[in-house]
Amino acid sequence: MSETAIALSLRATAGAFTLDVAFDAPMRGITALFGPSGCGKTTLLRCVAGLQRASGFVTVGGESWQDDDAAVFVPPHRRAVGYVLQETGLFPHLDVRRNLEYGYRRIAPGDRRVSFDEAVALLGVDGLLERSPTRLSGGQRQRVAIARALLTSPRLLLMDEPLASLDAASKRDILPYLERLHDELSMPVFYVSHAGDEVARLADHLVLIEDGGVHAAGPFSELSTRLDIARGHGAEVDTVIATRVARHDETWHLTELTFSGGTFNVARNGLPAGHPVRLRVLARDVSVTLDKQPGTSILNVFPATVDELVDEEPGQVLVRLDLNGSALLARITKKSAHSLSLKPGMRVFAQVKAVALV
Amino acid sequence: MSETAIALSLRATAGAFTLDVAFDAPMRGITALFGPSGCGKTTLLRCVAGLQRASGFVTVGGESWQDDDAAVFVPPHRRAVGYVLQETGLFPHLDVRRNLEYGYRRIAPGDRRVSFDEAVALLGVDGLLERSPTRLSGGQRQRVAIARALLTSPRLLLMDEPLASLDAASKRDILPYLERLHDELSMPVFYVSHAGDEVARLADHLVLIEDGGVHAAGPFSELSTRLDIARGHGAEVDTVIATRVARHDETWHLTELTFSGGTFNVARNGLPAGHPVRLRVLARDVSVTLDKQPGTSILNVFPATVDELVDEEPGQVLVRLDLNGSALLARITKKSAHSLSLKPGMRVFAQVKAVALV
Amino acid sequence: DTVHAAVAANFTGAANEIGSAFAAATGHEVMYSFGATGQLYAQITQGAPFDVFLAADRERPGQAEREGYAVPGSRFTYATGAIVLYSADPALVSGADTLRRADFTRLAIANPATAPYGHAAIEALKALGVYEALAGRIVQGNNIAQVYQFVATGNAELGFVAQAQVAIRDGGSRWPVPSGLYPAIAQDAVLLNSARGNEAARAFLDFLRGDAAREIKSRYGYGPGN
Amino acid sequence: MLDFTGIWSAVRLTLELATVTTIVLLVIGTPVAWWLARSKARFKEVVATVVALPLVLPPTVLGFYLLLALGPEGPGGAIASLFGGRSLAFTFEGLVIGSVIYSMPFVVQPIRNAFQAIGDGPMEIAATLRASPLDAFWSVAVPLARPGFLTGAVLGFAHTIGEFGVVLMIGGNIPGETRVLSVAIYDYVETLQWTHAHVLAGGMLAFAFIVILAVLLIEKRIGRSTP
Amino acid sequence: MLDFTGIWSAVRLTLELATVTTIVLLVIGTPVAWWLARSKARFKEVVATVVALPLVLPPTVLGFYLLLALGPEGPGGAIASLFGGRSLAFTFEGLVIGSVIYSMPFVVQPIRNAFQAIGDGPMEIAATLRASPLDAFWSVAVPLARPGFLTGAVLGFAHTIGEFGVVLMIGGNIPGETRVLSVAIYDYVETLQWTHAHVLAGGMLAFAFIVILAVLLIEKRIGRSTP
Ligand SMILES: Nc1ncnc2c1ncn2[C@@H]1O[C@H](COP(=O)(O)OP(=O)(O)OP(=O)(O)O)[C@@H](O)[C@H]1O
Ligand SMILES: Nc1ncnc2c1ncn2[C@@H]1O[C@H](COP(=O)(O)OP(=O)(O)OP(=O)(O)O)[C@@H](O)[C@H]1O
Ligand SMILES: [Mg+2]
Ligand SMILES: [Mg+2]
Repeated sequence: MSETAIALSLRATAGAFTLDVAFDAPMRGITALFGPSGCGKTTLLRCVAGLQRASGFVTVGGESWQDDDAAVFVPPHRRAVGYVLQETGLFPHLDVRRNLEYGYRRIAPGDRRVSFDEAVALLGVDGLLERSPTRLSGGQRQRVAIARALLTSPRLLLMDEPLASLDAASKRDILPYLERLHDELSMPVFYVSHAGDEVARLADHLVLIEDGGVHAAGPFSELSTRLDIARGHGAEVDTVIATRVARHDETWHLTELTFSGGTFNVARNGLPAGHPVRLRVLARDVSVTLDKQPGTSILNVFPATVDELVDEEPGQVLVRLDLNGSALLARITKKSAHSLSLKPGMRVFAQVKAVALV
Repeated sequence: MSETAIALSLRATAGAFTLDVAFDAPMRGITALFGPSGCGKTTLLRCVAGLQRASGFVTVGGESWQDDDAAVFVPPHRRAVGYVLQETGLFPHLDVRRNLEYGYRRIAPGDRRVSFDEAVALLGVDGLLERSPTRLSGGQRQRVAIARALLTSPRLLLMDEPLASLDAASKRDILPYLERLHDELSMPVFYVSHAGDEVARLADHLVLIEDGGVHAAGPFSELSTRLDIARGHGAEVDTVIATRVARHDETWHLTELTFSGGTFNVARNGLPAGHPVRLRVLARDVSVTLDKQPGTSILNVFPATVDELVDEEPGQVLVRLDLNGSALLARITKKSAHSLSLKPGMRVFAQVKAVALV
Repeated sequence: DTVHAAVAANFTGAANEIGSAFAAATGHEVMYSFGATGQLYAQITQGAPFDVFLAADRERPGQAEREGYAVPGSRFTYATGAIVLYSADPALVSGADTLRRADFTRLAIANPATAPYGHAAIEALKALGVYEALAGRIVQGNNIAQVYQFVATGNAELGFVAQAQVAIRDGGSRWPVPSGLYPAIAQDAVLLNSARGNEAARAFLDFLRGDAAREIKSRYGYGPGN
Repeated sequence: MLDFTGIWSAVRLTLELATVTTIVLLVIGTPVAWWLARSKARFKEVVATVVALPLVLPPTVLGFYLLLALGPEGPGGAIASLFGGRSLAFTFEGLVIGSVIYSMPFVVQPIRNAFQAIGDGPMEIAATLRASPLDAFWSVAVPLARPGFLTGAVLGFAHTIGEFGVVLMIGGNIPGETRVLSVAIYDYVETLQWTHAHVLAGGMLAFAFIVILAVLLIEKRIGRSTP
Repeated sequence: MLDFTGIWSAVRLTLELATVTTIVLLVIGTPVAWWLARSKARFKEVVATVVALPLVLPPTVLGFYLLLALGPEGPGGAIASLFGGRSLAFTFEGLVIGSVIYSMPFVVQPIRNAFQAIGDGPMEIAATLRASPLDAFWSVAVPLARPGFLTGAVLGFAHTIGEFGVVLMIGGNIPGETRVLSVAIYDYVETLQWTHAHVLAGGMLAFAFIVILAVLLIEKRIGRSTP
């Protein structure tokens, strides 16, 4: 339990439901809490924020927020959390500006790491500052709530489906900002979401919750290629690959990213050479060919070795490929697997149609 | 304005915001309302339900709910709408069962087209019936709200992001039921969602709203291949293709679906031969090759003619292909388009890696 | 100096006029606190800053004297009240036969438990032999002022009011009840302990007994006392 | 010595008066409170003020004006004459009218606040679930406003029991008809029979304590069982 | 003839008493209401009942007991002796104490209801925004409970103006010191100077009407400008 880790073990009961979880999470990056409706995600966040009593302990970056053995229980308002609730709880008696200022003004100026104007501009609430929260649309309320939580410059940000009622364009604006938060401010985030793409894009660490308990927890890259979990947790099966920027191709607006298995061509980004980039590849976007094929629009083709084949829903096969040390999952039909006679150890080519930068 | 159509023209003002919309929608199927946060989707639904006054008219299947010229304004409780709100408004003084029964009991038994037990089972709220709504998780509340609205057997169902806080598994259960609603009960739905996949799966009809006005409205298949709209509306670009079941391949658990351009192999379904099936193909899942290639795991390959190429975000090209009369969009890199020398009129092959049944 | 007098509410009118005359005659001021006799007595027991106590009966001043709140021997009767059968209807009251005819629904009297005027009214009814017959038609006012309100507003057709209330008013019909029909309504005054050495207070009590006060009292329908 | 039969009839009368008054207050006060909570009329705060106004008059003074209103020359007399009476004063009905006017603000205000706190949401949802406005009022607004009703009922009930000036003024203290407990206690205080006053006041307090506590606890239990 | 200087001092005294009493009621009533709204203590309904209880006693009877409590032999006398007095009765302070006790339920109940209607949500959110419980109480609970405070203040103010039995009993009707307007009107009614009573009562109603209406309208405007 180092200074750079969040560690918790909590046990709470509400009616017939029991939450009983224990896991560690890194002090940097985004930890996604994933699990079906009613499994206890909100309850967990509430216990971490200190709003609901549980037995156990919570330590955040060396600071103890709760420790029953030492009779420590830091009251909620002394915990440096930012909490974006599932149902936005804006104060109806304050206008948007005063809602935003509510937490902001309670932070000593020296401790503020998020600027008011920046948060307001980024979440697109500049035009709404004088409005009453009762006169906002659902998505507008949610953006205000996110900005309000950020403005308390928390040491830990708890987000309960914060982007659920946002349109794709708003999400596109907000997600990179959340990523920067953990890059620049090292503000760790516990992030509850049902949207697989959001989680894949954001999560560094994954906690799978089921029925009040932790089903699995660990770094995203590890968990997401564990076939048993990938199949079970209901989201899209995918692989996340860590790459680095090699060079930019100005003519075709592409950027080349290298990893152990070769080079990815992706839409050009402005990152300096050597900068790390994570790619998310959905298993269904990967096809397998026996030979390297000419005359195709698919740019990203890699030599690979078949590692393992697992039957999926009738008619589907999940193939784990080894790209010179990097794992990659491909989902293909059983018929294709049969007609290509795929077997572990076989040399093939992996064609990747689409990737997402995460 | 036939008996089988919903027609409306509404103009309302709230603060600085003006809603001014007019469109027709079919009396069968799901009409998706799509647009950025704050564009007026909720306001529109409220006006249709009669909760907010607007000027204009609303006609649903030959029944006039509002017509300013004829001084008709049917009060909300006489309009056979079911309304699932953006923020679930369960009655806190009633337990879940009584919440569900609230609307159900106000419908004459003869007019009930949705059975209590069926709705309860389908939405997975059987275990929650004796609970107070204050003791439910966010997703549980939302499922109860959906069941409650369905149980009024409405002539028109208004759903404001009803699935936003549901996990993938719950969605997988509920979506088919919503589809059946319009098949079996011919209960048209106005459906607000920001999730492109939900919309694509469900929508028969699309209304794109921007800044209080209708940007475009029409059948989903038409709108979704109009490149200007596809590029503008922020969702994934895709094509929907109407096919019919040809035969089932028991060995490989596949079903063959025919359309003008050839045969799709998809995961086996239980539909009888000849049954219509809609497929959604994301543009990014389509690759283009010059020759038909052997030894690939991709099953669905079709001869095609290049129709049109449109530049997209730097480095990307959207290609409209003609598959013997059916349109199909492919998104590829500019580099690929160049290296394959793609031009309108050229004969190529379209490889479709993944399809979704919708 | 200022004399602080606790005065039974029924004496308010006369007291105000006597106060002015007292001030003119002696240069002392008098300040009144009006109230119900029982209430004033309770206040005296709790240290109210009163110098003299002008009650509506004899019992409370006597009790004050006995229990040591008042200067022994300072008590005297400053006025005697009389009751009048009164109606706002000019034709209703002619005499005792009005009661015997019983051509009315409500007869108002003051609460006999708390007000001497009410007790007197009951005694008069008994003396006239009509009490049993009329008992069911009696309504009680909490004090003599309320009785007058009941009658003046016509809610009760007639009632036993104080001579002091109707003496300075015209109209209606009235029958002064012969004094033999009820026990005298003597109102006693007493000097309170705290004012033992208060010259102004003694002067006020003297003035209250004097001729100038007697004239005012008689105009307000009170007998002179002693 | 305590006059037990007299006291018993005073107790009975007091309970009857407080109960009937509370019921009438709820019946009249609820629509008034609803209107005050919902109406957009400009003059509604004027009405709200008028409802609160009887409070500022001393009870005996208010009683005096009620006496005029209930009497033969006022509207009360006109009503009474329909039933062959002269005046509504000195009747149980008159007491109820007086108590209702005097305690109205204690009932209307809390219920109004409770209705306002509900907001538009639940009523709108009820409408989309096919409940007519009246139906929704009963099935949604009233249950949700329960704390307001409870407060209104407790304050109205307690105030009517203790309320005294008005009752004294228009009641006429007729044993068995309009002589309520508060008047009886008052008599004992006035006649310096303090021990009797203590006994009665203590009994009254104990009784009221039990009634109010029971109401509060029962409501709490109901509040728990119907979530 | 109307005694203008006497009336003026009665008006001044009445306003002072009503204002001071209302302020004291809000200051004392708010924590009590908060405790009643939030505490999980079993006996809290007992406390709620006790708060409502003074209501059931007739004002003069309550006044009588207050007189005993404030007098030389009661706790009030003990307190008074600290400041060199004999009794808290017959003083302005005594009037305030009596009025506060008598009007307490009208203030506590509406504020309690308003606090309860807020629920846990806003207070929890305030805590996550780093507001201490006291801070959140002032910055969230109190503003959100504004309708309850308003009702409590209006009822408390109006009831103190009209309240009379208690004041008469523990005040002693001393001109310029404890003789408030309601007592002055009472005197006029008692001495059959009805015209004077009408004038004063009319003036009092008009004045109270203006004050209460102004408060309601100002609060409405505030309610609109701070959303
Ligand atoms: N009462 C009101 N007064 C003034 N403006 C309002 C009011 N209610 C909503 N608005 C504004 O009207 C616009 C449309 O709101 P609406 O709730 O219909 O948006 P929406 O399309 O449902 O958005 P979202 O996807 O975020 O829920 C928004 O810009 C909102 O700020
Ligand atoms: N006050 C309560 N009393 C009893 N049970 C409760 C209470 N609050 C929540 N629960 C139950 O506890 C479980 C966990 O609830 P929680 O809100 O943590 O779920 P969740 O994972 O956030 O779900 P969702 O994704 O639907 O929001 C649920 O089954 C819920 O019904
Ligand atoms: Mg949740
Ligand atoms: Mg909306």
